[in-house]
Amino acid sequence: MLWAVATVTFFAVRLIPGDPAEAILGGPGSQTSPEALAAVRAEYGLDQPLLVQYLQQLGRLATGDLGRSYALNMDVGPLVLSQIGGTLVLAVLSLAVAWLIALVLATWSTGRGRLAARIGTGLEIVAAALPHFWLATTLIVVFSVWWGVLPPISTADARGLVLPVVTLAIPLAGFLGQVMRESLNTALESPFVLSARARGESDRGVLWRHALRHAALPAISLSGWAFGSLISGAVVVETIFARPGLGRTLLNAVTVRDVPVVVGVVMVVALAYILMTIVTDLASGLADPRPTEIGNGGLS
Amino acid sequence: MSATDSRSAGPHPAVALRVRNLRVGFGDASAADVVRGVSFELRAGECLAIVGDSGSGKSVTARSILGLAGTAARVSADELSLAGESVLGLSEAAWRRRRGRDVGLVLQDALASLDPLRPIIREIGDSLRLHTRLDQSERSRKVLEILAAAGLAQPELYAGRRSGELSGGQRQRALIAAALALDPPLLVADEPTTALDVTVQAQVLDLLEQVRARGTAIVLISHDLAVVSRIADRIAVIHEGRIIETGTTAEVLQNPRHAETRRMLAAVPVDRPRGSRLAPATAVREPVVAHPPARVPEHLAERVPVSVASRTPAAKPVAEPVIALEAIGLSKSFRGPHGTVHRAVDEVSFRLPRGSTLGIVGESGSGKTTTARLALALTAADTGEVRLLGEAWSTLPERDRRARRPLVGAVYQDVLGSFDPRLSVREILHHAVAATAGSSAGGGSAGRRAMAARVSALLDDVGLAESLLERRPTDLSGGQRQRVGIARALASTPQILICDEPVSALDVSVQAQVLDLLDELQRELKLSLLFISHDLGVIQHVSDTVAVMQNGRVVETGTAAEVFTAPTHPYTQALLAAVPRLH
Amino acid sequence: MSELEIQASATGRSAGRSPASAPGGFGSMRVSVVELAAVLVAMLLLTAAIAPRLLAPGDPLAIDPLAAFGAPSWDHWFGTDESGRDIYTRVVDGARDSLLIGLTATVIGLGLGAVLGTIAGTLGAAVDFTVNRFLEVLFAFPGLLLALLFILVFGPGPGSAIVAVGLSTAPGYARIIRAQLLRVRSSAFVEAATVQGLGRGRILARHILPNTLAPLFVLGTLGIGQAIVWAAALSYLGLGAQPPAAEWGAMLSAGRTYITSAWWMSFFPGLFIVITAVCATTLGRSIERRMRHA
Amino acid sequence: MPQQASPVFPLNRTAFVKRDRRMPRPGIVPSRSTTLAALAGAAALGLALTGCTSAASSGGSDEPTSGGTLTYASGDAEPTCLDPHVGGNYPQALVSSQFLESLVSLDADGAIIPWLADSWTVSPDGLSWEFTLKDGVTFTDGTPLDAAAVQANIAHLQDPETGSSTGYLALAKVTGTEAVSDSVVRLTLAQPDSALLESLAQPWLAIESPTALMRSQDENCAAPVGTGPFIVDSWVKQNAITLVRNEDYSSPPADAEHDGPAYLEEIVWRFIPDSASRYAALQAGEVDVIDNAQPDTISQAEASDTIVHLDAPRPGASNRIELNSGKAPFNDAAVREAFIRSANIDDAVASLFQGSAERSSSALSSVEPLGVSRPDLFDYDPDAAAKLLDGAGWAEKDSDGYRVKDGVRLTVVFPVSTNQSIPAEQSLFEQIQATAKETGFDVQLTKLDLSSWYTALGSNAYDAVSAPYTKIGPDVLRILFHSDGITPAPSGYFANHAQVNDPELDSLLTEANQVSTGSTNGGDADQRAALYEDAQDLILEGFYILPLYDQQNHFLLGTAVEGARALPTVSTPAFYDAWLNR
Repeated sequence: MLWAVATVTFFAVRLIPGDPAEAILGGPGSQTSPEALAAVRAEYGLDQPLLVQYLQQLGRLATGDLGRSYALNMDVGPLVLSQIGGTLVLAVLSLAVAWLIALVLATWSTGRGRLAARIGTGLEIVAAALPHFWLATTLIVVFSVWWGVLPPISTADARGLVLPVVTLAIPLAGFLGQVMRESLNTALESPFVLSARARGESDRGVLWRHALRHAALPAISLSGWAFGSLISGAVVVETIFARPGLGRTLLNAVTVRDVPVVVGVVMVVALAYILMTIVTDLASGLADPRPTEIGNGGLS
Repeated sequence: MSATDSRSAGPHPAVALRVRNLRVGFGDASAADVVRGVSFELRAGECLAIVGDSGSGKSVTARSILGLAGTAARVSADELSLAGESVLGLSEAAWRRRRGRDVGLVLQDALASLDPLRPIIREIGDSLRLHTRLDQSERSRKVLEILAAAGLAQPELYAGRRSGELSGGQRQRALIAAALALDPPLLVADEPTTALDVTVQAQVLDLLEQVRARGTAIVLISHDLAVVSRIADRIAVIHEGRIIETGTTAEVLQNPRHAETRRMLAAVPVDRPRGSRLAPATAVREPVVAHPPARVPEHLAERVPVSVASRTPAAKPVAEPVIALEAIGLSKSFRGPHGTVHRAVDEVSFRLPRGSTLGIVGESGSGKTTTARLALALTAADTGEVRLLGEAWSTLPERDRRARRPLVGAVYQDVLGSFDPRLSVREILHHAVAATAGSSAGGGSAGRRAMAARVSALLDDVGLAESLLERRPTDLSGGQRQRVGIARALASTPQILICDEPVSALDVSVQAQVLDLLDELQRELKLSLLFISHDLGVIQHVSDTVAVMQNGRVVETGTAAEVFTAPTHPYTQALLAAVPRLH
Repeated sequence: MSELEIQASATGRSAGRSPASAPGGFGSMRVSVVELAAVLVAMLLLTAAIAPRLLAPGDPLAIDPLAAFGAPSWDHWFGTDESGRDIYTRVVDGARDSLLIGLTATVIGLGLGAVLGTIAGTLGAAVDFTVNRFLEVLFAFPGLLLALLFILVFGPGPGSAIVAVGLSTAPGYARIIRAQLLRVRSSAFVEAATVQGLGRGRILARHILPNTLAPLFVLGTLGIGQAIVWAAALSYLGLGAQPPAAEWGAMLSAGRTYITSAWWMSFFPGLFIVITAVCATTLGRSIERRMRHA
Repeated sequence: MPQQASPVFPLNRTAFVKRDRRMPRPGIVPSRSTTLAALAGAAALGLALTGCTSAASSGGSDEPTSGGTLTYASGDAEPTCLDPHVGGNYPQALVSSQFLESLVSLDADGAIIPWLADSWTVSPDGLSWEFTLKDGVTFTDGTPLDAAAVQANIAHLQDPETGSSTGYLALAKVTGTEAVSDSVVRLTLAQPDSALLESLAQPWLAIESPTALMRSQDENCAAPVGTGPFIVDSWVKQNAITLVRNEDYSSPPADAEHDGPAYLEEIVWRFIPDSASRYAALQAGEVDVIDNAQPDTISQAEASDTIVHLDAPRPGASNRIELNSGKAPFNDAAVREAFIRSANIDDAVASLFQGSAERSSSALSSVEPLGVSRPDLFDYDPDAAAKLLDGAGWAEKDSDGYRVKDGVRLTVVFPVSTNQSIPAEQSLFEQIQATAKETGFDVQLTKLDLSSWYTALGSNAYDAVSAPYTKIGPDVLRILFHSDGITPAPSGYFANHAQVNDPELDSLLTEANQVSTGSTNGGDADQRAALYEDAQDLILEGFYILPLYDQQNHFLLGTAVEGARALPTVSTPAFYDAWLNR
């Protein structure tokens, strides 16, 4: 799997027109001397045939060596390590906040009549349609420029996290909320909820003890996907809010064709995605201990 | 248990529930009410059965007793009182204090009625948590007592499991235990035994009987008179939102006054001889259920020339084999979840003589359905083979078998799922006819006319109006759907019809109509029927010969008369003992 | 079972559900105000896309440097941009490009997804395994990165943006389609068709594919909104439509620079992106609901 | 437009002084006392103008106070290496100006002034230069600044392993170095280089500790060691570089306002690529200084009383559109002129830049004393343009209103780098597109990222292009317009985008470069100025370029920041004299 990701990325990036040696020398803007170019080509093995380069890269990857950045004058491993923290914090917090928003919205608007449900659904659809870059700018204008309550860039304290997290969380909350509402309604119409009511359970009790757990299931399994989409969002958000992170690293690397960095970041993101999928599977298993396949169904 | 002595207090125990002129409607005020003035009362230790068909308003009535008709419901009544206290217009909070404590509810499907994500100990414990001040450990202890009282053996072993990890019987016991946790004086049981195996059904009814004996008043909702007759003191027959007849169980069963009641009684197939009608022709609303007795296949042939050719058996016009379908030593195993191998069908053999009905009966998990699939050659048997009209069938490659598939029709339990959801009734039947007629129907306007004629003939056969042709199956009633399913099966003019639980999803009265239809078609079209059901009553009514299955094996075979009057295998005896009969 | 149906239907539909009272099909459900609004908006957007001059007679490219950065006013409903162009006219004119991008990208994504999903679902376990792994790999790429890589290889421009968005949405569609296909393939009605003696090919063509692909329309409607947002993101990064085209994403991107001084420059294009996406989602959901209840 | 090749005040600075009276100015005031007076005046004026109390209460001092952390937000790309020897681009210059110093500097008038070198002499043939270094200067790692250190730096720049481009090219004529004494270093040249001092003044040729240069390139890139007022403390990639005060600082340039260590204790150098975020951060007080301020925020800042504007156009070439004379249609001078006459630049600049940029009609930046302005050549005159096109054979128009000749549409392919052209400039191009269309040009704008943009140039797939070029002195003309610049380097890069191939111009530029001068004054200097004036006339009258305005370089400062200026060399910000008044 990781191998496939590495292969696809390597060739995709190498298809991009332009000379990596130039990227190594500080981008095409600098007036490169031919001697320097030749030296760099030799140093990075760029004078080798593409296949050799590819195999070399695979060999390095196999030993956990992500290679050396063309553009950043450092090894990719330490670079990615230094950047991954910011993105993970952002992604995890955003996921958590999105969950919170979705939960609050779904629970508030369920069982309060059609108008509340309409408002809830409407808010979710609108939230899901909000482009990150637009949302980010609007938030900056309102909270930083007009009201001056929150910083528009990352800061040493947590205040700088608020706007980027909210930017990423709101559209995601829209998606999670739609799924959650759907399954919440299904759960609320199911016989076990009627049974619970017949025991004297209140609306709140029904929601928290029964329905929410069912509603959470599909949203949990959606979280793996959500994580991937958060990384996409991080590309934009980290740039706008000037946060260190993988998204910004990636965007920069792609624009200067820094192949090792692109491959390295993509590998790490793919790995994170795979891990996240495993985590969500585990979480789903925890939330829903029922056997997934036929199991004890009709046959036992 | 405080209610225990209330029953023995005197000849007139306290009134547990009184309902006068209950009306319930949904949606606009203009829409017709679903419940239109229902009145009844119930005393402690008494069991009142409310019996009616789907849509008769019985479930809505039941739910209204707990104030659970739903937010969209308009509920009104002259009186609705629990233990003498009016509960009309109670606030939701007040209702909550009463539910579970003053009245309990048991629903039909225990699998869905218990939260599949929570262990039953928590589900049952919820009643205690909501209405008592017991702490966690006291609640757990109490739950185990309650489960034991509900007849669950080894409650400490099962209490931590979720409903999906329990057997059907255990599950239903747990559900009843949850409703009875606080020993409410009134229990409302809405179809508590439907879809359960007969033996489990009998156990559940026994449990309810015990509960009643302890002094709890029970409102029992069902569509099946035979089931309720076992424990009900009185029966109220509900029809179109009104109670049309009330009386003691004996009165209602022996001297039904209302035609609807009589119809419902007649629909119970148990102990009704083979070939006798279950549904009166006049009681069936479908336009053409009543076939003219004189009708014969030739009559159809006159009208539809195309079908003459296809209706004539393709081969062997003279020496037709006597055995339509024969299974020889069929076995089929499935891989279980943890590498275990589950033997679903184990050395099963049977013979279906031409023109007769073989009933296969067994409880869930006995291997009936797998047997049906093997007979249809939808799965390959591990060992053994199925022969069709004396020739190879299951052993053929599918390509060769395809030509002979028209000889075998199938009728399914989940008939709705067996229809392509995009298709209308007309398209379903068109496809079915085209699938077999194939080239013979041809194109052109003549072909189209022939097709149309064939489709209307099929509709006629199963007693459906042509006006339903453009409907989609989702817009049809359960009975209509099954009729369309039968019409589709007949489209290929099969000689054999394999029916897998064709009526188990239907109300007794609709079931009666479908069974009558199958019986008529069998006689008219000289069909051989392999009829699979968990319902001994149905099997007894439709079968010439019977095979009883248990754990994948056939434990007893014989003619219907033999098996039902003198069962030899203890399992068959147990099954028969559990069959609900009209007492 | 049927008692539960009543419970489920207690929210509004007729509880009787007698066959005669249910005419079936689309007509059976009331059209809500929201749906009506969505249809109306969709019609306006289509009008803007097909005949923009009907709604905005001006020239979307006409510059007027002296009228630059004008706030919304009677003359310029949505204000003017940095070159004095009328933003209302440009937003109306941009509907064509934006809708076209969204629509084409979705069609590409769906088409690719349908092909992949169908291949995976029909050509046996080995192919299914391979395609599935391939999809997983694609899925592990954040979608925007996939689009970025594509654009960097093939150069920026509206064409690239369309294909890039289509490409990066395809894995999602393929997975949905494959799952749907597997579900349909194991459904009772396919078995019933086998019992009727239909061949594999005919079952595939007549039952499995139509039932697998029927929801694609809804899926597509739901996807258009997202595709437009994605394409706008690419334009925002300067990789989509080229100047002076009045594509919304590009307008938004241009306006973002002036967000602190001329909010209307990015607000209105952004608003229309959101409105279009919401409209598409609403329509998709309502069609889906109708198809489910039809 | 009064701007002429006068050696005095560039116009923009005059304009700036008028606009921004309250501002600490970029190195125009020679003496400290005057500056202090100006500062006092500025503070008073700020108070008087705004009535804002925060400025007064939060410090209110006119005397520089020591301490505090200044946060700088850069919109330029984050350097990949902090050592400007490696590569050598503007982002590196921006930050390295804080901790590295050059041998010489420029004063506000463009005259060379001493910095690390106290004095210098040049041999009559112009082939040998001797620099006497300032006494008692040590690098922040303790290494003394001596002749050997300068030798090591020049060797480092000329070493291909270093990968220097800007510095390497600037030293192209230097063939040898020699330590005459501990404090005197001699450079030997192959040919006279009239631009040598200007080159040495550039931050890309700053002097670093030879000890530090011995380290691996990775280490040196992460924290180069110089003699500057600040020291690189840490660098968190994509977030910030932290610079701390050099307590032993002793080598301010001749035009600095004070001696000894800097006032600021620390500078946090952040990278905020998004211009709106950057400005918002300044408004919110999260940062104190931003660069790459956009025109609309500049005009907002001008109107506000909390933000101060610092305009410091970069030296070298003006921002201009280069017309590819190497191929049709712009191989015809008449078509080039027609294009130039058909573009309405003045209105566009006025509306888009809102007064923050002045229209240029010179090939050189207005800060270049030798720049020649020819406003008469670049007027908007669509009628003249139409006549020119008619005369050049592009008389017909097609149905879309574009001119055609032999069935070919008059198309101008114009790749735009989104990295190098700010949004306002991109809008300007769109307006040129719109106005040129009226004359019949089909201008096809394509926004490209930097790599694709260079690819487009390298494959000669352009008719017009706009690329900035920063270099001190008029020698930039040689790089941009000498026919040698047409041949691409191995990397595909070439500087002569207009593909000017004029032997007369070539010889003028070569000659001007080789005028033997020890300073920019005297007879040789006059000869050099005359040569460059002739060269510029050739370039401008050949309609190879359409000048737009100076290379924009705007800083916005929070009011707490006092005493900050831009170095007159390449207009990088200098915080040695800066202090925080809060």
